[in-house]
Amino acid sequence: MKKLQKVTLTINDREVTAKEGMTILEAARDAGIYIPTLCYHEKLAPYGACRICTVELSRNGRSRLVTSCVYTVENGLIVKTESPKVIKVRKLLLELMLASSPAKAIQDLARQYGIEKRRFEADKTNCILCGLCVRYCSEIKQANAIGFVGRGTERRVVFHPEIASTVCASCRECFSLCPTGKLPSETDGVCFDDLTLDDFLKTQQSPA
Amino acid sequence: MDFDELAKVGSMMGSGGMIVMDEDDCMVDVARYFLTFLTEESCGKCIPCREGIRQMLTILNRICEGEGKEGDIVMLEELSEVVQDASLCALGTTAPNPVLSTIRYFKDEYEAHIRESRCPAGVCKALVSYYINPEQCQACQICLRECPVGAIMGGKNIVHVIDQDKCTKCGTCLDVCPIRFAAVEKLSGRPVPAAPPQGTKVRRVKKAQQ
Amino acid sequence: MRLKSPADLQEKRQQIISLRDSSRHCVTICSGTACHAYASEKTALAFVEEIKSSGLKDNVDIRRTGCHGFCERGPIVVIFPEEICYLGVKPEDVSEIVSTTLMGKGLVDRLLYKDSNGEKVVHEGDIPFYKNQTRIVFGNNRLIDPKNIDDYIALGGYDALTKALFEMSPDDVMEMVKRANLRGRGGGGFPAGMKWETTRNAPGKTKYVIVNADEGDPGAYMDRSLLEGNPHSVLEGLIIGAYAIGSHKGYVYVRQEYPLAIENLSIALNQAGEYGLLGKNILGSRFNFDVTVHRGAGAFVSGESSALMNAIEGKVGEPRPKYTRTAVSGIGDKPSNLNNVETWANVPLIISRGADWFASIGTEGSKGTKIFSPDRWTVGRVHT
Amino acid sequence: MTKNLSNVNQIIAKYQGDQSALIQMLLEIQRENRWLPKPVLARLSQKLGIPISQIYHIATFYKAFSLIPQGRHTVSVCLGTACHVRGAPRLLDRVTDTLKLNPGETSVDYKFTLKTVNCLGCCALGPVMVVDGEYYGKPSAKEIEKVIANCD
Repeated sequence: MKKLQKVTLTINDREVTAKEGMTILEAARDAGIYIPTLCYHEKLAPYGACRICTVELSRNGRSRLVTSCVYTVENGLIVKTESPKVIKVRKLLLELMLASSPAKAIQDLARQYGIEKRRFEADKTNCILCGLCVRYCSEIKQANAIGFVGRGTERRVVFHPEIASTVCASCRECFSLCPTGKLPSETDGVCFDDLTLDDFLKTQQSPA
Repeated sequence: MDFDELAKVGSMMGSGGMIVMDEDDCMVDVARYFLTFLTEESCGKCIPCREGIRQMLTILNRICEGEGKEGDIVMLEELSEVVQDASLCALGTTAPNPVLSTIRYFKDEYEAHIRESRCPAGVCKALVSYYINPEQCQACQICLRECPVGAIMGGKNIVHVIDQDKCTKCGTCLDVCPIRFAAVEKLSGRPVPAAPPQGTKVRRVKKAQQ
Repeated sequence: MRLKSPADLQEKRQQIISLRDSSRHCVTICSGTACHAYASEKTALAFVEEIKSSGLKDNVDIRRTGCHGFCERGPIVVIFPEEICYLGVKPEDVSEIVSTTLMGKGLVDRLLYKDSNGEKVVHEGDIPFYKNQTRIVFGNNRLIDPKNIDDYIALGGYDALTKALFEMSPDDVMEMVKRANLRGRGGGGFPAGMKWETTRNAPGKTKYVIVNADEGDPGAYMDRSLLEGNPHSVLEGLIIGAYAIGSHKGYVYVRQEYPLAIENLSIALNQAGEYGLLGKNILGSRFNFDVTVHRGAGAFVSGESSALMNAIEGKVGEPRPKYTRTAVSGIGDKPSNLNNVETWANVPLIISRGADWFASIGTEGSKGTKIFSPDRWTVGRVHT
Repeated sequence: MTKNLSNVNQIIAKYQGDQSALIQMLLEIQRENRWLPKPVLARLSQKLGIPISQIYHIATFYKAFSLIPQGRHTVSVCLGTACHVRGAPRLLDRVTDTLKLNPGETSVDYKFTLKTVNCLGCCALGPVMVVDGEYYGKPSAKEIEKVIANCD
């Protein structure tokens, strides 16, 4: 295995060294620099859904916003984790999440970024669709008892009864990952109170 | 017209679909049309696109329904910036283009909708009403027959009147009213004049005058 | 009838052309989707009947072609060799056309194009809609029955592939496409040559080339008309690109809402395979290349390159979060070069007529031509 | 129901059980049965070794698939940009009234399914309605009723 080269980059005007292939998020955390995350989990593949870990890159004069959980480190990269543009993105993302999931963790982050107004309304699913539960159950447990259904604003997470009924009772490891607490507060462990797979299928194309 | 010139005016070559529109097309409605399409086609994975476009569409729907508020345009621009900057793929990053370019080139139409509940192109149903001009109506009864919801009252030699509550603004009466009479008018941004009293006789317009 | 060498291809072309008498009448009926929607098939069947009943069966050919471009005035019928263009031809007009134009030498005036001051236009090329267009990619549609590879070969089809495989190295092909500055027709206009080079230089032996025919954006149907009308031009471009990049496996991702494009493409793939222009040892060049058609299932976002590759892997067509380009890590994380239908269709033209010819067309920054699907010629505000 | 399961095996065999052909197999099953019955999805998951959660995500992601039987007749209204500015919303209202269905819905007797599509490629005909593959350009209210009526 080729020995991993050292990579040096600058984060918030501090020089940071990291190993080739690491992401900006990992390099920042190793250097004790805080970047918020919601859909990130070190044991899971980077997913890039919540975008809250967005940082600003600048390279020879051009700046660009990327998600630090996915972007791999490069020599000479200049990273800002709290630039005005980054803060603007995070504030609006949190406001958008609050519309459907006013859970504690989201409210704490919102307060941290000084958000007071609630300008948006959406159906209260109490789920930001970060996919931590789905991906943990698939990548780590290989059980696939829970999964996504639907597309766009109709996208939801549902348990699949025929699997969940056999594996979930003795597992429930995904419960601790849920940022909004929908797991465990809204399930008996085998399906969600507000939405089962069959409920979802009925909403899709119900006969007139 | 090439890749770079189109980029300069805030558009893009895209696949090359080109639609020529005119004053009968409402630019706010066109922006709403694209966002409806994008809300349906967003995969829903990342928050700026799924939630951002949904909120932009809610605002545009309000504007087209005549419930636009001051600050809606600023809000659309604020949402557009984050959807463009933070979305995971090109669907999200290009989704705000129709909104930003229609605001940039046709802001007057947005303001007409918001401030005067007026749709200059006469497209947004909530802001349009159909009215039969008593001076022109020759009681030919075509509109009365064709109206799918029976919202038009009148009879032989009686000036026809549209019942504004029943009217679904489908526009059939405007289509079928004979050109030489052109009695049906589409109004936007101003109240519908009071209907003439029941049973007003038609004012015969001499053949020569027509 | 397998062609084992370039010479076989030339011989086949001579054989096809010798069987065709260009002075013979050929009734061309546009059968692209728009004309099809105008019931062009009924018009075509009326021609078959009328020609049989008036005893002309042995000296008049009928050819159902792809889209001619002037969909507004379909069904379009062009009679060769005189190139007489009749518009809006209904089945009931057919007997008059056969008697007046095919048997007599006259014209059916009412079906001719009339320009703004009432002047009649006989030849399709003189109609203002076509006149000031440079139709290098789309122009052959009217001469080709998409279900018949011989029509494409008769026009010089697969000569560019022969030139690439036998007279040029992969580098030569790559350089020529780069020098022509062919920019991607899918939307962003990224230089195709650069993307090819990235794919070829990316580590890993297995590489893929992909035709993106998802075309989901509302109001766009040029890829459809091209794939339906001239599938071989796209296929030839794909094989040339594969040769330059060093790929032996191609995919064509077509939305399932384009059944006619899928049908004509599948026929083209079979015919190319039978002729030895696809598959093992193409034309005896020892270059192998295969193509699989993958039907989309109704998701505009799956036209995004990383989402499209997820779909080809059988997964949900959602975009990938990674910043590494699909040219480096695409299908199965292998280097995969994706280009739009129209981009690939330009490649044979560049190879056969050269980069300078291609660069002489278009503007400073955007070379070659772009097919548009415009609509509604009411002059007014142009919404960009 | 057994008919559905038997032709699933044929379809799986046709694609040599290749996992990456899942979407192609679902398209064929949808075309033959006009919907994706649950037992068929379970069989696919088991035979191909693909988690049922992934199959349901695909089956509910793509517009071509339906998890309830589709009507015998499919009525589509094009909502492409050109048709939109040519009056597609009004056409859709008329069709919705005639069929008493909203887009995406199937009639209770499974006779009709109303769909909206984007750009069928014949914008010059717009606004366009398609019934079982037959195209109708700028249909009047009467024409719509006539076409719907003589669908048996």
